[in-house]
Amino acid sequence: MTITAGGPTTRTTTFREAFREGLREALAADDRVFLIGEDVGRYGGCFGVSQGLLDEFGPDRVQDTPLSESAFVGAGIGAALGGTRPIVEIMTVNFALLALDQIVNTAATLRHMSGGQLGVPLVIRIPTGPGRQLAAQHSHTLEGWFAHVPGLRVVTPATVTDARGMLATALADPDPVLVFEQIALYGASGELPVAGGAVDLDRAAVRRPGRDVTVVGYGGSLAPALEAADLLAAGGVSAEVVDLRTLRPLDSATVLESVTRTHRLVVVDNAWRSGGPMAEVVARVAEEALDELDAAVERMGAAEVPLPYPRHLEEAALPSADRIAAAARRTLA
Amino acid sequence: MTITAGGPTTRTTTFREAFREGLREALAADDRVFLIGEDVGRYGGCFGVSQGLLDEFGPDRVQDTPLSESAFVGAGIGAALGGTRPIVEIMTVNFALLALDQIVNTAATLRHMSGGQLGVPLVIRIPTGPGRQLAAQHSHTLEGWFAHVPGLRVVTPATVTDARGMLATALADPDPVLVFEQIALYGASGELPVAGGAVDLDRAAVRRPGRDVTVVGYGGSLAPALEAADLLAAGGVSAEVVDLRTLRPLDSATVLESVTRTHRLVVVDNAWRSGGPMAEVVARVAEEALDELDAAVERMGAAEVPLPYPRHLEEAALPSADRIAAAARRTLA
Amino acid sequence: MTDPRDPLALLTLMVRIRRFEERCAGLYSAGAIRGFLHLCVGEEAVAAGVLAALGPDDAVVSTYREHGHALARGIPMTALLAEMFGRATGCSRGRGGSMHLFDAERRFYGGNAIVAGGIPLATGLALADRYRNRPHVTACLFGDGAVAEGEFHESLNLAALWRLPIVFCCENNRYAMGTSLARSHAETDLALRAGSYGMRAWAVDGMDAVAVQEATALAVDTARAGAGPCFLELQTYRFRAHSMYDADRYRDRAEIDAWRQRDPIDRLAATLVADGLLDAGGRAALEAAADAELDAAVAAAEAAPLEPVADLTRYVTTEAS
Amino acid sequence: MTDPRDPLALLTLMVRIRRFEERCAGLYSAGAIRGFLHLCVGEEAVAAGVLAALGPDDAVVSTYREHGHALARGIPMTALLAEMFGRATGCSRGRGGSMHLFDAERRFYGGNAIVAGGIPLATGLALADRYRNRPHVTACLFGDGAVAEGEFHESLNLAALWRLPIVFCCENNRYAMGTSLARSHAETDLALRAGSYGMRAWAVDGMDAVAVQEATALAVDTARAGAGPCFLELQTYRFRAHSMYDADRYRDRAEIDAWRQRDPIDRLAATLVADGLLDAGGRAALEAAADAELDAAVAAAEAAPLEPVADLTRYVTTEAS
Ligand SMILES: Cc1ncc(C[n+]2csc(CCOP(=O)(O)OP(=O)(O)O)c2C)c(N)n1
Ligand SMILES: Cc1ncc(C[n+]2csc(CCOP(=O)(O)OP(=O)(O)O)c2C)c(N)n1
Ligand SMILES: [Mg+2]
Ligand SMILES: [Mg+2]
Repeated sequence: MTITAGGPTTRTTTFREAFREGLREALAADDRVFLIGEDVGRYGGCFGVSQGLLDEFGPDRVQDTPLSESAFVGAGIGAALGGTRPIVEIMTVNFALLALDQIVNTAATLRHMSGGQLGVPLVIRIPTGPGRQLAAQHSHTLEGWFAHVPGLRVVTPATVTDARGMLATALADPDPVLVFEQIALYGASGELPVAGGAVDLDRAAVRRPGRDVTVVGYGGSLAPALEAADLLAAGGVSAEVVDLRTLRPLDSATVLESVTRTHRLVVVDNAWRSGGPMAEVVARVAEEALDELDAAVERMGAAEVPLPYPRHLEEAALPSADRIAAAARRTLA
Repeated sequence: MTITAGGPTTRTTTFREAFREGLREALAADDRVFLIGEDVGRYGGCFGVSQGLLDEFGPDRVQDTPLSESAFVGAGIGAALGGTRPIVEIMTVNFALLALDQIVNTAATLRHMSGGQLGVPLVIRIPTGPGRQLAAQHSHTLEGWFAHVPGLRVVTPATVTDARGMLATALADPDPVLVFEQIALYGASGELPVAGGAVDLDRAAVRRPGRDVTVVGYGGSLAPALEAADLLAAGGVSAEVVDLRTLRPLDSATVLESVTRTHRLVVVDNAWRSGGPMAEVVARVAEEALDELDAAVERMGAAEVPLPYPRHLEEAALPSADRIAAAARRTLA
Repeated sequence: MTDPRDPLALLTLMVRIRRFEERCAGLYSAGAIRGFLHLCVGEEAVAAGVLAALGPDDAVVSTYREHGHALARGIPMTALLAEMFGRATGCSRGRGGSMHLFDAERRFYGGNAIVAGGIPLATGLALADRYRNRPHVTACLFGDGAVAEGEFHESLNLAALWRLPIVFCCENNRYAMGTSLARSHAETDLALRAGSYGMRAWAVDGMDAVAVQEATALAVDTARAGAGPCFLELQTYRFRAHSMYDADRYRDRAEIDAWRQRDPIDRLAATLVADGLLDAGGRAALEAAADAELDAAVAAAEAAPLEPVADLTRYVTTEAS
Repeated sequence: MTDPRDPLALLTLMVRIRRFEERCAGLYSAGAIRGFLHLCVGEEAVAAGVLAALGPDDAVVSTYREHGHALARGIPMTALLAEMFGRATGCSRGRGGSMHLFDAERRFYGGNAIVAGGIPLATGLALADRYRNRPHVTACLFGDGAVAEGEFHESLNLAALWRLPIVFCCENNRYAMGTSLARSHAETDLALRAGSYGMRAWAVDGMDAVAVQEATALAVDTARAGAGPCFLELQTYRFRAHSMYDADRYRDRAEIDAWRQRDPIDRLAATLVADGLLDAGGRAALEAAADAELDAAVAAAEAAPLEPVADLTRYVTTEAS
């Protein structure tokens, strides 16, 4: 807790608690809102996020589903059409592959196919990402796929403030919003403003200002990017760290503005390097600010391998603060 | 047919026929090979590609399936593990979303998860792409998604020679290969070498050499790129056209080599611009050949809209030869 | 919508649907309609009977073979034809085409070109009505082919488990494109399969509009009363090919002819004549009226404007106002 | 593999599985095993009985709760523990971990962490055997939760339609994580549901290894004879939580205790003692033997090397030789 003269302005909380507070507030604020998904109720959520909400709000508002990803995501879409505000949890992004038809062919297209008559005010929460030795079928980073699809909004909270506040903003959106929650961050803590609430979803954020090089991350890659900035600072290099926050629509303006000052760019995510979301960030810079770049772009992502189970290999497969710092130094060499 | 002194060396054929010849040859050459999918048999294939093959090879070799994309793609994976060489057709890429779990969570991971013990020598044919006014649930361009996934190979025939020859090479691959067939090209014709056969899948191809600007396309964007090169030539601009052919593994060397000569780059596909496969091509150039670029990269893709039905809007949503040529001229301005 | 005791209204509707579909076939050959076009000629009794059993606040979810459903729901011919011509006045502003007819006012939620893709959606509409304590029922239409899809199975379980107010209406026309029922399904008794989810499920003569309406009314009442979903296997046949692309090489002439003997329009017309409710020239008059309606609708649709290209990327997400 | 008339072998196997699982729990708490860990304590009769009914050329497809299946298939404890320790000598070279145990030689095709994800795969293995005219059968193991997934439904239809040589073995332990059968399934008679695909399907006491073996043998014979797939609902219970993360807040103590009364090891041991096939110290001796085997296996696995980091990206696609 940070104490200032006027009383505490922030308190320390975990991502898990921050997400839960967001859910609790949403359920309390609007009776059209309900939460459905596998084991969100009785079990308390696979990762404990919704623990206690069933008792608090009852089984109509917090509803366990069978193992039927396509049906319950589709049911969320239909329920959204029907005037409610469902929050659907897909337990892990790999299982979202079973619901992609509904998300891409239906949720993302209905407004357009109906000529603007229909809208799908649906929020889908998707725990995602590597880092817990869950191996090749539970560690994917696929938010970039969803960010490719017109009609969807994709947000990726990387701070407890965003974890706490993005849900309210997402629920206010008349279109489908996917919230990707980093599994590896649930237990991590951060400082939450006591006066927290909805946050904007439109802009990337400069999480650390700097002069020499721009490091872009989001979700699971923000923390190592910030750590890399510390390492760099120790060596006299001032890195600016940008958190994309929302992958679609992508706020490339903030990135471009930063690059225009630093002239050097390192991008980092946990997706496989080829075709990952950072390719888009780099492409936009190459289109719109090529002349600003004084060095080749450095791009870091996961090694091109289905994630292996053992810790030493999983760690080697993912970007680390060390390697990010080294990449930043290469742009300055 | 092109007649030379020694007799005809090429003959004119449609993509549909070229694909069918590839299938016929594969079925004739190896009795482990069979074709399954919705309506590939009795109906002759939704787009007529497998017409006649049921009669020729019988129902064990050409097998209709129920509407069960996940099951029959997964069955193809299992059958490949079991020592056969299945060719699975998914009628249109949008329906492949229903089978993504099997493709991404299983086919792409089995070799790795088993520590190299197992392999999945499976070929999946996927008709894809816009251009026939099939609207927002039948016109997607998603090969870039698959190209993101380690463990898969993704090929995109854009000439009748590749349409005819890629299947044999794909079947020889001990790992899963996805062949994306452009629906809009099935009826188009091209010149096929009489002595056609397996083609390499490892290298991109320079389809038209040029000096002033590199235009990169593949699959459905190759034809407009070549047409654009004609338009440019009329104006005295010499464009080099590169056909990627294989999206994973991506042969960026051929692109880089071309850019090193032309110093200008236009990339074109039919995918939505943000996060499409061309972002990766641009990112690689920005990483590996930034200094070679004398102008901002021009990237063209589909408008960020689920494809609308009416012809005038569908056309406006997609890159055209005119607009590609204009983009190329901008790099030279 | 139709009075339960108004078979003449059912006949009128079926004639309108038949004439509409036949006009569409011609317009497609002429190049005025493009993309994929799936007609429901032969299956009119299902469209007329099912939709007649619904109230205006009930919801409808359909497939790409949905012209009949859309007409039966009351969407004007002009709006449908303008849609297929890609005009701004179309029921989906021309963006959807034949496979994506929508009408939010009439709770007609499409028009879905993914086989079985509408079933989860329909389940969700029913969930919303139950959640909001509204006494509405959702009618979800799909084909026999959809019964093989996982989305069908997951949705039926969910709907039965949660006792949602939904009626699953399977238009069993015995073929999924070129694949017959017996080559798609290990168990071809589709009602039996739905019954394995513990819901009421039965087969209905889908060539008899009155029977379809009665069965649907019973199912809708059951669902509305809170007794959970029902499943209707509506046994019918398409007289034409799957789509305008289809050469129809996979069906026997004799089979088609046998089903044509059971033409739902001929049958109901004969009954009405026998009952003295339709006179000799009655059917021809209905057809003439439908044709006149069609002539006017085609003309209006043809005269309608296209959406401006400048609006290409509209209706993707909500526009800031 | 086990002689059909060798209940002592079944008991020995079940004891080995039980001791193995309990050792794993300890190793997990100690941090030696990581990731997700799902134990099958209580369900040993299913593993022992099903696998005992297969021949060496038959194929097995399993889930993330597969240690028992792997042991019953004959994979050595060392290879399994080394896998969970992430060692190069593991049965998947350490790449897979607890959820991804593989052994190609033994036709043990994993170890799948997607619920129902292995079912299409198993169907394909059976298809390949049929296509190649090999007299093998595939046993496909999955849980009750998987029965709600579309992939289950699509695969059962396909297998029944094509009369494939496959036995679907549903380990019905009454819970999918924290969701009980009745909160997952509108119809909780799972054999009845499988029967709706026109395949032989019946329920079996999954706490009785001999009964499981006999039922599986019958099903395997049926499938091998070309009479199509069978479905076995093996009624069992897990005595421990879903995974090591699970606080098990959703089950009644009384329910757990009641099922513990039916412990498959206790029951078979009692029968064997009554039949004079096991003496008073017999079970303790089996446990001691299992513990000794485990001690050696843990030591060997701990001593085994890790894969070098330089090999990180190997085994993704075939390496050029
Ligand atoms: C998921 C999916 N797979 C395949 C198709 C291609 N397709 C369109 S209609 C159709 C047949 C569907 O048959 P059925 O459900 O019986 O409806 P019918 O056309 O007979 O009315 C197929 C295979 C599709 N649109 N969606
Ligand atoms: C497709 C999918 N959805 C969700 C999960 C998360 N999950 C893992 S195990 C499990 C429960 C499965 O229950 P059941 O099939 O009965 O098997 P059991 O664990 O009881 O052996 C769930 C929900 C998953 N792994 N895959
Ligand atoms: Mg049909
Ligand atoms: Mg279970």
